[in-house]
Amino acid sequence: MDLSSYLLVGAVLFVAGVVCMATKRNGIGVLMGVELVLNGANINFVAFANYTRLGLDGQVISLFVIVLAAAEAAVALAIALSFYNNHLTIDVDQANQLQG
Amino acid sequence: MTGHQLLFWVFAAVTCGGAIAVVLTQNVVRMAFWLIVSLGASAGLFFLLNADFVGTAQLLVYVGGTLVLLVFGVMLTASGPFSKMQTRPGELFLAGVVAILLLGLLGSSVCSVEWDRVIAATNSGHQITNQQSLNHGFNRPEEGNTGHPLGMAFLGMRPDRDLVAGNKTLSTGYLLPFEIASVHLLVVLIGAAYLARAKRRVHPNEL
Amino acid sequence: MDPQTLQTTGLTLKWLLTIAWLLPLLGFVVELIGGGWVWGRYSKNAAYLSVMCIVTGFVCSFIALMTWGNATEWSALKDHGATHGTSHAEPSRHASGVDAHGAPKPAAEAAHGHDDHAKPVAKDAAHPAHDDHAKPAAAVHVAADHAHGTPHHAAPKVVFTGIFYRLAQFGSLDISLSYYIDSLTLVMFTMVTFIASCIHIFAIGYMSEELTDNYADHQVHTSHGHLHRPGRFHRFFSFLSLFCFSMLGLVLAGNIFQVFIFWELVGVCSYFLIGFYTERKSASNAANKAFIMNRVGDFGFLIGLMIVWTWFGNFQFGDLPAHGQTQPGLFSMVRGNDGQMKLHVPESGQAEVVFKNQDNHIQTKPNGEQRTIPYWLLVAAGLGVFGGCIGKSAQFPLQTWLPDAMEGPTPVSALVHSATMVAAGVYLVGRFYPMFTPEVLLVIAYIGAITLFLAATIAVVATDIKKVLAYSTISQLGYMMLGLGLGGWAAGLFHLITHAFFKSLMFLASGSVIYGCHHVQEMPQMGGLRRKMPLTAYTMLVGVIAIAGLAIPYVTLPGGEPIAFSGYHSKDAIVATALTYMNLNGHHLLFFLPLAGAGITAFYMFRLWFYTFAGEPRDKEVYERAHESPWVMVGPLVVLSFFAAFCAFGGEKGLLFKLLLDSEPASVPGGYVAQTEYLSQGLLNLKLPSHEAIHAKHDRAGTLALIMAFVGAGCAYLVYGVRWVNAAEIKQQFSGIHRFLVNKWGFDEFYDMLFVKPTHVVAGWCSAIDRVIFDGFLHASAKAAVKVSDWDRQFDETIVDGAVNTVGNWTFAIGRSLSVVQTGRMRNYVMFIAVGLLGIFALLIMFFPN
Amino acid sequence: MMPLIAANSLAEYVLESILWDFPGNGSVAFTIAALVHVVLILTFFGVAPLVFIWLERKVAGRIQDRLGPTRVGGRFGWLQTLADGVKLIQKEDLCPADADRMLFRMSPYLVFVASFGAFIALPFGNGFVVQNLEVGLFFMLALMSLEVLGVVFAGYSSGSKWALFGGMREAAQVVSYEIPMAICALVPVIATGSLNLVEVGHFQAGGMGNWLIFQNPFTFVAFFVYFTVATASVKRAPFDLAEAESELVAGFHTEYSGIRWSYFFMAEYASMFAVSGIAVFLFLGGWYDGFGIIETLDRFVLDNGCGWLGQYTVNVIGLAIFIAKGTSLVFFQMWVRWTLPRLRIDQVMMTCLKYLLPISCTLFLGATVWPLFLHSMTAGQTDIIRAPMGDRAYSPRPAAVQPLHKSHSAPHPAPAAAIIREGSGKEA
Repeated sequence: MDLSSYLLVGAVLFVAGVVCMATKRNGIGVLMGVELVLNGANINFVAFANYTRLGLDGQVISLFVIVLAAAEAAVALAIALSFYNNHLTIDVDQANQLQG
Repeated sequence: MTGHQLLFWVFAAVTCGGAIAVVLTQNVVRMAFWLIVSLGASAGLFFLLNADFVGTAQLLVYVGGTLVLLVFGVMLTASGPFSKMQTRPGELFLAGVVAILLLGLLGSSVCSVEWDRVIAATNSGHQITNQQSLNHGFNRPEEGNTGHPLGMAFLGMRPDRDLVAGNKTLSTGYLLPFEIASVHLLVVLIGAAYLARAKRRVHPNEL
Repeated sequence: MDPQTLQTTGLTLKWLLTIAWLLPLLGFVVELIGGGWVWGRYSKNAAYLSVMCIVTGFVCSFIALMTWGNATEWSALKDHGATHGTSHAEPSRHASGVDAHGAPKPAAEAAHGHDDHAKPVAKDAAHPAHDDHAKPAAAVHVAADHAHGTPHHAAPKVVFTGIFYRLAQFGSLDISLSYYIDSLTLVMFTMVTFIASCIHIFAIGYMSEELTDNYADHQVHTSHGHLHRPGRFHRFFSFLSLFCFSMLGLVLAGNIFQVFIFWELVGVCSYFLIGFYTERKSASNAANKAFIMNRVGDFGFLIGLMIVWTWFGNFQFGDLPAHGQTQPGLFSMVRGNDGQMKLHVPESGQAEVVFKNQDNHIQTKPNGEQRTIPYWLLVAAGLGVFGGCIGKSAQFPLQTWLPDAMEGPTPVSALVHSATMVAAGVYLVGRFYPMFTPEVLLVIAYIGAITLFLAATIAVVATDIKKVLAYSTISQLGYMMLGLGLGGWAAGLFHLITHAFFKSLMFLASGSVIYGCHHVQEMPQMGGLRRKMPLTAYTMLVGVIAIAGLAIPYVTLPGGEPIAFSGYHSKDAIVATALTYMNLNGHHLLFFLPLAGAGITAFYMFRLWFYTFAGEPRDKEVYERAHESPWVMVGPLVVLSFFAAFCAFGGEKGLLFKLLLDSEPASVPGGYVAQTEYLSQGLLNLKLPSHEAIHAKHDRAGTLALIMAFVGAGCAYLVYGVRWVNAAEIKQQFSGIHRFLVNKWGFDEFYDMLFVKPTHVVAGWCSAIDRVIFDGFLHASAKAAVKVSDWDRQFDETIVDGAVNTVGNWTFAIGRSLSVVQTGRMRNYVMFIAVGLLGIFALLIMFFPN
Repeated sequence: MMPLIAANSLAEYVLESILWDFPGNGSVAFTIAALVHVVLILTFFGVAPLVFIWLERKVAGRIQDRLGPTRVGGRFGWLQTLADGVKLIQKEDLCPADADRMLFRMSPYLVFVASFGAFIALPFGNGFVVQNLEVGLFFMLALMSLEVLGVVFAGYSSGSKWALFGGMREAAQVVSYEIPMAICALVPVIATGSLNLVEVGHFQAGGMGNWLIFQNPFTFVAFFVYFTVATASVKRAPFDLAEAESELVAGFHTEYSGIRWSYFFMAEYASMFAVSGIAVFLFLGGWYDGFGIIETLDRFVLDNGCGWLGQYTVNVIGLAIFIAKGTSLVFFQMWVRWTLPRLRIDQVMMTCLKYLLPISCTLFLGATVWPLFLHSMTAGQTDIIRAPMGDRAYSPRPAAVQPLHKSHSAPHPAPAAAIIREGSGKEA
């Protein structure tokens, strides 16, 4: 298989994640979209690491992405719980206090 | 069709299908399930890409850790039976159009690049040979089994760079980012615990 | 004297005098700190330290004098004694003319022997015996001896000069701390330190009232009665120390610039001390007056300094080694070492004085021309410097500050008005003497004469005991100036020294009286005090006799000495000079004024003594409370009275006069002969008397002066001693004159009319101009500015603000309409990002198809 | 290209000995090897629970002073489990009306796959490993952590309160216990310097003294901590809160029946063996007997040129030894189950977070410091880096060929920086 196949898979994951973020009204769903986007990026990194002569960099960066995604998920969940505690819902459209 | 190709198509199909299923599903728990499927399959893609450590980390951290948290969150924030969180059809349509355009854009970008030339351009000339890496007990990244090299890289040493013959300069590896990420994780742990800690809610009728 | 000895002596003198000079400064600093913070304000340590410093200074000065004498083997005494002793020993020959003395030098003969003013003299011919066998060594310069040049008179005039510290050097101009030591310096040092020591000791007693934290000043009235303030004992003594330091520095100074610096320091110290009772309005006014009038004189001094700097490029008195060769000092440049100026009259133009160097050769510029200074500028420089002396020595017309300065504590008066500050002016005239042209000397003489008469007449009517002494001081200073101006260099300075002794004695005695009478100063409240304070009275009497110049006529001591106190000798010398001068040049006033002054002096001094000490007490209360002062005050009186009586022992054959004579400028002894060059320039035709001529007139002048003194003293005795004539009746009889004299000849009013009132008038004009023209202009421009700014405001509010507000409104409206996009919903933002990304790529593809 | 399912060992045997002149490229050989492995593991995965469930019944019976199964398949009831299995397959596949049907059906597979997948990296002996992953231990822990997702989904999708409670308890418990388990597993890994279980096994050759449990005091304690935590992470009693029948009927699998229910149990018993296998490799010497028998046989085979068959025979002996050790640990878990009472959920969580986690962290720290301590105490006689990692970084050797015997006291004291310099120097 060549590099572009993996990149296309990453692109699909990315687009799915973006659409997920854009359409899901559930906060957890938005979070899942973020995870999909990050995973699409990870596939790209690892694919480049494998197919080019850039060595370990891609894998290392994808590891960092995974770690930071875990951190992000923890914080985002904490935010979601806090949001839920305050609004009694997880609908992110209710969080429009910044509306202009 | 070789085994690799076969496996790639299987994993790619599961990954993409899982992702699309996540988008299309309305039930959050099912979304989580499909997400697990998608991410697990992408871990398989990592294995195919000889990144066994990354794939394993994906399974352990992402699937085994993060998604359990997500599911937890889903269950803790279950909304009442009457609150429907339906997205408006117009938005869905717009999202679909944007998705198709975005996919087309990304796909055309991927396909329009001559990757062979790009890969050739990345050849720095200081590549460790197979025999060299074997002599030192390391596999090249493209040969899989990258656990040891990654470990060394996190400790501040790059076997694939530093062991090249005639290379006199030592790279610094990823020790500092690794440490920063560690501290970051700790901070996040504390911060998340603080944010999500139980707060006594004051009801108006209690006052 | 071999150069080695000279050098050693020079160094010794330098360091001894430097110690004597700097010790008071050290004392000042330590007292200031110690009195302020260490000992506390009410310790006598300041006084002890101050006395210690000044007494040590006196010891050093005295040792220096002895060292100098030993090094020169007292040649000054021997030689002059030989020369002049004969003339004194043969008073009968005075009238027979100077030729009998047989001065061997042709020039001297010519000068002495002929009254013919027009006779030309070849100056350079006057140096057959010019010898410069004593070459300068290091910082020691030995000038050639003066023009007598007798075979036995081989000892040169010895001057030690050099530089302590060079502040800056511009070409030949040295701005430096230097020293100039000759016998005058040494005598001045010894005198100043000795008298200052006495006064310091006296002051310990006199100022002891200040040793309290609640000193009651009875002359200052506040709403709560008398002023009560903390005592200022240590401050007084620290200022005294600083004063002594300044005066000694002035005397030691080796250049005119340094003199000026210490001159001003002396001035500021006198300001502090006169204004010591600063709460008294009169005291602070007096301090201001003294300071300001001194500045008037110093203005002239500064002009003189500028001329000197501009034309001579040199401030040094003596010759100094510089750059491997000897840099001639001011004196050498003007007069060479023969004491004569070389005049040069170009074809068309003014007379010029040619500069010489120390070897009497003419100085030239690099282009071969002679270096010269216009004669009139030299006159102006001399007048300028003398202007400073007028201020400092309270000469006419700047004399009015001195009586007011009696507001200071009496020891200050004693110090300022006898030995130090006022002496500085006389000293400077003496020191700067070679620079003065005959015209300047004439001015000095006239100023001195006027001053002495004027002050004496005022003293006659003064009733404040210190005021009498103050006018007496002015008068005596006039004598000194007169003597110097007439060519009696040694006579003037001789009187300076003797006067310092007896005047400080009298001031201290008056201080003792004031102290004993509890600060009563008015003589009409006194009388008969000799029974209460005999020591004070009789020491005072010594001073009175000394200043009056009384002597026992026709009775001489075995050595041919007249039985007389110091004042007789010194005043005698001045009157003799004046007589000789009158005989040579006319100018009769210059003789008759001092002669009359001698009588008036005797009158008012005895009037003072009789008023105070003799007769019956006029004010019982004062008399009852009066008492003799403690020994710490009376002791100095006794010591000083001894010196007042005997310091001039021997007169012109005596020790003091000879010491002074050793420093006499080379131009003086032979007299001065007018020259044709001067006459052709329309300059004054003046001759200065030679020593020999003065000796010739000595006895006659002395007799006249003595008669006048006896007349004066007798009048005083008749009026105030036995009260044969009622003074009040005389006063009534001559009430106009009396009022005129009490008003001090109307000088204060005159100055008020001449300076103050015109100043007020001019100031009124200026103020009017200011109000009408300048203020009007300002107001008009201010109104114009207001108007313009009003227009500006209109412009600002309508156009600028309008533009800004319009833009702001547009922005607000646009922002309001765009805020619809700000949905606050996260999902929409994600969509915006995605659409934006697509848009960017669409644009990219549109504009960059490849 | 490196296929996913192909082992260094078995695939090499297939390639080098049987099929080395097989027409075509290696992918056919790899495919054959993969199929063989799948069959073998599935077989094991199917058979082992049968045996273990039977064993459990017998052990429970004996401990409770009764006989347990005695009839089916003979005197000891050998076939009792098989009979149960047949019965379960025959049962109707029920699904509650309120259940989320899709998740309800998928959950058992998820659990099953996760548990099954863990065996990919578990070596059963020298060479008997599906995929000799360099990060084998990591991989096993990762896959076993997926099991909990299936449990949670099962609990959620059942539409039952009991099931939901069980699932949530399971999630909380397993997520908590994974952490000390991983840390404890790292303690012997520090000593060996490798995550490759085959290498860890080789490391412990040469007698019981070389077993990692006796490596240092910390590994010794770590073994017991690990075993406790592992018991909890496979939700065995006394930590079986997820299926606490006294409170929650049957916990997360209350609504399950038939073959789907049996999947859960197959996964549970497989997981028991998996964690026991990890314990054996990390602490108890892997396939080595501890008395030098295997080593002697290895030497003998090498010296006498017995070829692959001799080697294979020795490996089979090692496999038997490994399975015996693992089964012993499983037996031990059963023994504990029927001995100790069940804890409350708060006690379970407290045990983990307040005791086991700090203890494991302390052990981890101690294990890292221990070599330095030993180095200083013995005045430099021991090496700071004595693990395969340092060994391999220092001495060039073929990575693919594992040495049969590892010298424990290979003197290679050079620190990391010197390693690189010397390595590149040799290269030049």
